[in-house]
Amino acid sequence: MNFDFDDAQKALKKQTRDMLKAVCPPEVPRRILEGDEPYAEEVWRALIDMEAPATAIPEQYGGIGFGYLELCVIAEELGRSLAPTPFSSSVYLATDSILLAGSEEQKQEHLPKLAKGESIGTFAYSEGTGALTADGLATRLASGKLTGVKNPVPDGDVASICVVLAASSDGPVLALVDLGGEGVSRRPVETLDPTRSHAEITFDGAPAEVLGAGGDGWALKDRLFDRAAVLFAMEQLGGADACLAMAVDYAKGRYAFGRPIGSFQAIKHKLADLYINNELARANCYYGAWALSTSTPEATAPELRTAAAAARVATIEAYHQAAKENIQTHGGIGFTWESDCHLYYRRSKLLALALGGARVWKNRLIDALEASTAKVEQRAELAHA
Amino acid sequence: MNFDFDDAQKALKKQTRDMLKAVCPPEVPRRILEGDEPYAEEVWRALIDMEAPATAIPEQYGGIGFGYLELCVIAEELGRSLAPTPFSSSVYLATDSILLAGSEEQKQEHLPKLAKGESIGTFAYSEGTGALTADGLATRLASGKLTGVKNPVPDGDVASICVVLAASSDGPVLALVDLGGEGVSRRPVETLDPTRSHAEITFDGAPAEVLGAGGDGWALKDRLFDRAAVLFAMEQLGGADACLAMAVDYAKGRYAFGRPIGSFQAIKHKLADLYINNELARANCYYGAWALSTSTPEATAPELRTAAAAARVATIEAYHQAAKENIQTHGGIGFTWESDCHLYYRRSKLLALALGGARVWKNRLIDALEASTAKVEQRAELAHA
Amino acid sequence: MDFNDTPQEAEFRAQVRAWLSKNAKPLVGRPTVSRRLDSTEGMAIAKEWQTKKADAGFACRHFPKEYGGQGRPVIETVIYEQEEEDFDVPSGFFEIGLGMCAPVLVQYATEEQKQRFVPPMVRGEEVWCQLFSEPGAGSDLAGLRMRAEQQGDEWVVNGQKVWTSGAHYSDWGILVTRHDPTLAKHKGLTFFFVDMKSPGIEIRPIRQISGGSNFNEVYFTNVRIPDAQRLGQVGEGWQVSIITLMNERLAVGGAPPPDADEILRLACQITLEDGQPAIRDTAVRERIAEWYVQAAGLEHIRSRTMTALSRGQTPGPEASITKVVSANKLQAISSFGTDLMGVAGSLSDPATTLEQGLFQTGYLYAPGLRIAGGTDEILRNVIAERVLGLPGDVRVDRDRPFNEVPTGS
Amino acid sequence: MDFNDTPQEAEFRAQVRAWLSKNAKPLVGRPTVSRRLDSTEGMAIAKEWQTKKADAGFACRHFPKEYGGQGRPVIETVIYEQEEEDFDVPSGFFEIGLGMCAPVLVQYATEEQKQRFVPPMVRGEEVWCQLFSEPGAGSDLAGLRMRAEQQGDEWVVNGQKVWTSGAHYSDWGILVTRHDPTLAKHKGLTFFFVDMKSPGIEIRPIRQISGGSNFNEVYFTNVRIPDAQRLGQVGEGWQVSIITLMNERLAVGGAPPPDADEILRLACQITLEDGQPAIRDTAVRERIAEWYVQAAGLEHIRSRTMTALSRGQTPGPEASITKVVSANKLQAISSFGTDLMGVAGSLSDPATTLEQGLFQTGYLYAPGLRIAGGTDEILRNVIAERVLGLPGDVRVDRDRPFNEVPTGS
Repeated sequence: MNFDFDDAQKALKKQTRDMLKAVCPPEVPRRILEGDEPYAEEVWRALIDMEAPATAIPEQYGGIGFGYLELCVIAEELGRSLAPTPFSSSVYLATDSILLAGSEEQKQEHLPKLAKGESIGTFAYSEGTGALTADGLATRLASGKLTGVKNPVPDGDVASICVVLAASSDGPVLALVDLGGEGVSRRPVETLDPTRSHAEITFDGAPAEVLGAGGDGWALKDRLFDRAAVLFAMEQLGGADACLAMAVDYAKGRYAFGRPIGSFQAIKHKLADLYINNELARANCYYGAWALSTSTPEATAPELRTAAAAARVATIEAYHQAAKENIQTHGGIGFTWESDCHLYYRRSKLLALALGGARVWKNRLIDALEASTAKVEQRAELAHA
Repeated sequence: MNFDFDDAQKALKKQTRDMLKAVCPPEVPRRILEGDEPYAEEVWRALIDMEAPATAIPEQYGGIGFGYLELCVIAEELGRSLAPTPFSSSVYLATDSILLAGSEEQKQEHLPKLAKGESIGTFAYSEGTGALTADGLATRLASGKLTGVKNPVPDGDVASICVVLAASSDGPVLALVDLGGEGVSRRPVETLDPTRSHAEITFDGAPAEVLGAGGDGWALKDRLFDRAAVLFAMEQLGGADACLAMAVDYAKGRYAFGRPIGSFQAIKHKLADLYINNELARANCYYGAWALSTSTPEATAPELRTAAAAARVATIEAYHQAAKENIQTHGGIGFTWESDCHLYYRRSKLLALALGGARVWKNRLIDALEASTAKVEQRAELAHA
Repeated sequence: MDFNDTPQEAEFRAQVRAWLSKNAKPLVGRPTVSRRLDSTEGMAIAKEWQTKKADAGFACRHFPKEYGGQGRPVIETVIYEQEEEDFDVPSGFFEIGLGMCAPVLVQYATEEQKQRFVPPMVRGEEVWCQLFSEPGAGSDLAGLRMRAEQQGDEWVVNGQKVWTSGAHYSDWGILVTRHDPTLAKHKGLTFFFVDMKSPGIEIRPIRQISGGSNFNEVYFTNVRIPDAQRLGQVGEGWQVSIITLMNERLAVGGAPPPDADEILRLACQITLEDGQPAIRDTAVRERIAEWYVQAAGLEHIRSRTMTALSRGQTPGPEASITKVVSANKLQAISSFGTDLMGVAGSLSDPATTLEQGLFQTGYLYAPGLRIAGGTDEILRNVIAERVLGLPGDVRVDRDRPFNEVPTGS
Repeated sequence: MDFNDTPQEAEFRAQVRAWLSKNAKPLVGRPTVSRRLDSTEGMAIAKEWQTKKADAGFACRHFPKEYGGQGRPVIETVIYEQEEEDFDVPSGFFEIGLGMCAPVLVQYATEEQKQRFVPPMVRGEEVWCQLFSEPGAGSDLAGLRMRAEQQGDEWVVNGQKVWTSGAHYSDWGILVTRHDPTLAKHKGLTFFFVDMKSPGIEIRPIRQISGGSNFNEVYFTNVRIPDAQRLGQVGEGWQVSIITLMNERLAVGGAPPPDADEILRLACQITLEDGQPAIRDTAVRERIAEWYVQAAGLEHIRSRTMTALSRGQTPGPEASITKVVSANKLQAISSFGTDLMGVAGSLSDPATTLEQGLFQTGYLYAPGLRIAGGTDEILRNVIAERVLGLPGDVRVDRDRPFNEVPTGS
């Protein structure tokens, strides 16, 4: 039994953490929040310099061929530091969808650029308010042309390529589009977390090619999201930890009634509960990381679907609680613009909604558990025997 | 604006409370819990002596013609004292269903006996585990004979008459049965709250008459339950208040670490939250009581359906929290048989399940709100204008 | 029980309604008359309306006649406010003055001062603010450090206040200071009212998470206050503050929308994965039912308060319950609403978001509501100690000189 | 990451499994071998099994050889226990002795005493219990009053203990007493082990809500204990107790069913008003998903503990987290399960209730689980102070003579 990251992975984690501490202190996301830059160029650059985008890309496609456990520890630190970069869109979604479904040519063409950060990718699925369904897709791919509106698309304003979930005569497909090409117009949109840029992308007959052999694009999207869910969950875990650390520090140093507020059970038990949430989330995340690391583009580990959903459900709740109770622990100063508390509060909501929210993942989790009902049934019989 | 009981109602409440303090201290429900008596004869007797069962029965049927506000204050005190009597079955369900749907003859025959407690009535609806549905009723009334099994039936072992929700060729009906008559066999069943007796009743061609003109028995049951919901909620409110009072007393007198445990925020805030729950429940209950008091057997007040559901949802949660956290506040002694804490913990669950649990009432509440959606829609238009 | 007015109340309500219908437009959706506290234009409109109300005898009817009121029972003031809610009129500028400053003046100021200051407040001619909290004294108000030193018949005040609503447009403010740090915490405080235009007062707005700036930091540098503007005895500042805060507790009301109605409405508009409206989803239904029950409970609790007022009784701890429940309900409903919208729930542009971004706004506004005017934690202490009679916490700050109380710094 | 055993662990696990398959029946459903602590017959079977284990060298392998163990790493003991869970064997009699009493003996007893007492414990020939809590000393253990007065080379002990598991069938017990009430609370305690058959010891079972009687009250009247049975110095009783409690924290595990699996199974069996199985109801699905995530989290946390043990490291605060979460989860799931059954959810006869009344039993069993072995509140203090490093509460009981600490009586 060795349910832990190995020394190399721990070293990578520390290296990433130290780098981000230096390059991405809270002033950086705040600068993006208040300014016009879509993302922090210098942080993105630093990540490229440490070859972070290349982490899970095989060497023959210009990657460094590490595994997903390495990508997971990087994700946790990115979440902790609120790094305002297109990393998640370009790596967890665009790169991974090409690895999953891309043809050899598409891999050869795009992965090296994505690995080196010469190209930023993203994935467009949402079509505005409401649920996303296989037969409800308004964006269509017909005879190589893409038409429709996607909104919000994370980093859609800065990405150069985009994988688009679209309807087609063969049902849903994943289509690859050059956002610099014709028939594409984009409009930056404002979200609850302005430290991450988003755009509404309108496709008006934009040239697009189906990703790989095509096939069931909806199932591909589900597989992609199961994998990305673990990586998003790692970022959420890092954020939840950062909130708890902030709250604990403040509770130790802030005095009221002649004593540190952390000596009052109202605060003390609140923080203990956040710690419990975070530890449950961590356990689910690391298990998800393991399940992801034992999956390949060809074969998904049997544990991944359940583990990914559990990791998402746990981290959405943990980050939400940690972000809002961190503000509460800070009291008056906590809800001021100058305090960093709201940076996490905003990010926690953005990440909670990504890939579908808690409602979607809870139902997906139960679906997965029902799929293994046989096991449950069997136990039931035993119990009644 | 006078959202309060009047002086006479308050006096009746105090009288009932004082009487129950004297006649029904915690030793009484404990005696029933541990012994073989189905209910506390002396408490039931005392309620009859104060004409409590006759409260809401019109004078021409042997009642004293008070209103439902009077019945509500009695119910609150019964809940507070955990009175182990067939009152709720006989008064809120049997008596009220005959008042709602009974023919003149049926009223003349049964109400005077019910008013004087010469006869105990109950209402049989549950048919074992699972949901109760209009087309799922297994108990049937055919050519004046009732066949089927009802379980659990509150006070089914001691009642002399029973109103039964049964299927028939005309759809669901409410059938009136003499439990002393032929074709009726009963078996006491054990529940989580042995201070209230229940039975499984098997009808094997038992002679039964339709209540009143018959008609849609399912709709009748719903109207009956909306009215009874308020009265059950009042009992739950009384129980929740009793739990909080117990917990507060204990927290003031029990010392740990050299101070009353009530001075620790972990306990203090827990009890404050219980108080908040109880006050929200009280407000919903009293509003429900008002809505019930302005309803008649012929015409249900428009507010009743929503108010009754809200009162049930609020009191189920308030009593559950108060009962379980009262135990927690008591610590070790709290989970011993000798402590009275579990008497409330058991009763809170029994009352939570009666008439269908929180799930059922929450959905019923939303149904009622949707029915008034027109109003909501309209507001929406205004808001968007 | 009877939810109707008494005959007198009903008659008064009719008068009010008649007057309002004649002098204001009915409210349709959101108020069009700015309620933003930082709008000078909004302020002008508000002052005009307040004067109009006063001329008609509808402003602070429960105040004594000699101070600009009508000497009527407080229920009439409440009835007026209820009716006014249905009309598109300004608000948000005078509540603190009339709700907190005027009562303390009436109780502690000289007859001359009351005559001078209360009527202009009632007529909206002068605006007042409250200077209590400090960076180191929030929940623990008595921990305040703003120093007041007596020089002849004047006091020289130095220090910083914070969370002062409307300081930038106020003419006067009430102020609690520490005149002697060597006395015990609660014994060394003295209370004043101060001309906000005095030299040495500097005001800086505080920006909130939500982007708005309803509060200010107020810096005092050698601000001179005449001893005649002292309210209560030297060293009596805590008692005077407590009375003011009691009035605040009564004033602090519920939360702004979204509430149960709005989330219900949203759930009817959104379609979920199964192609059904969200309101058909039992998980959604149960959550909304729980919020509706809370909202209805608070509404009925208000009716109980009304009942008490209409009988001339003083209300109980209802305000504390209302604040804890409604602030947390707002946060939960706002968050749930954005979740229901799916990935696009993060879009915050009111122009293109369902319900004009009400849920996104609420999400950012709610955290402050759980803190300002008494945190969740303080209000639970209040309920537990004042209502349930539970013992207070162990105090290590009470029986020693204030300047020896641990501060961590 | 790798969820497999090391080669050595795998080999040992295989040995264990082979031996268990030969000597015990696989577990089918609930254990048929009584685990009721008040069954003397169950006790006999358990003792026999424990001896058999010891003879095969599978009992307490991590204990030193000279005290009946095998001097092997603790991971082997854990592996044995994991494997044993799949077999229908007795348990519940020796955990306290081996988990709490033996370690304290090994640390504080004389070599002679260790030789005399530990091996019989390992072989199940002698059963031990723990006498710590008192009616006035639960969460606040150091508040205990049981009086020990020295007379020559004996101590005379008077007072009452409570919540003592298995006192009625135990041969020996470890005991903490107060030898001097005039010393500070934590300074006046002294620790012993005592022959449970000593004159003056009276044992009364405590009946719990659930009807069971797993605990006892134990009354001491002039019970004489040789000074040779003192563990640690006079006045060192608190330090000795703490070490014992640490071991308890490690021992306290999760909760009994129903857990996420059982509520999922129930939801598949029950049909709701809409004619669909409950598991199709989104409100039900979301609740179960939340519990599954907690259960999975705890399971993975156990894997992290295993990892630490397998590396010879000592686990962290996992046990405290596990206890808080699992006890509350049990209460919530049990209550929810009865609700799902509808009105008939109140029926408690296992013979006629779904899942053999598992949910009704859990509903009555859960409250005790949130209290026994450390209340929710105490465990949150432990996590906040020992893990997060938050400051302790203000103490008014520490620095004064114990007999002057307020008790309310």
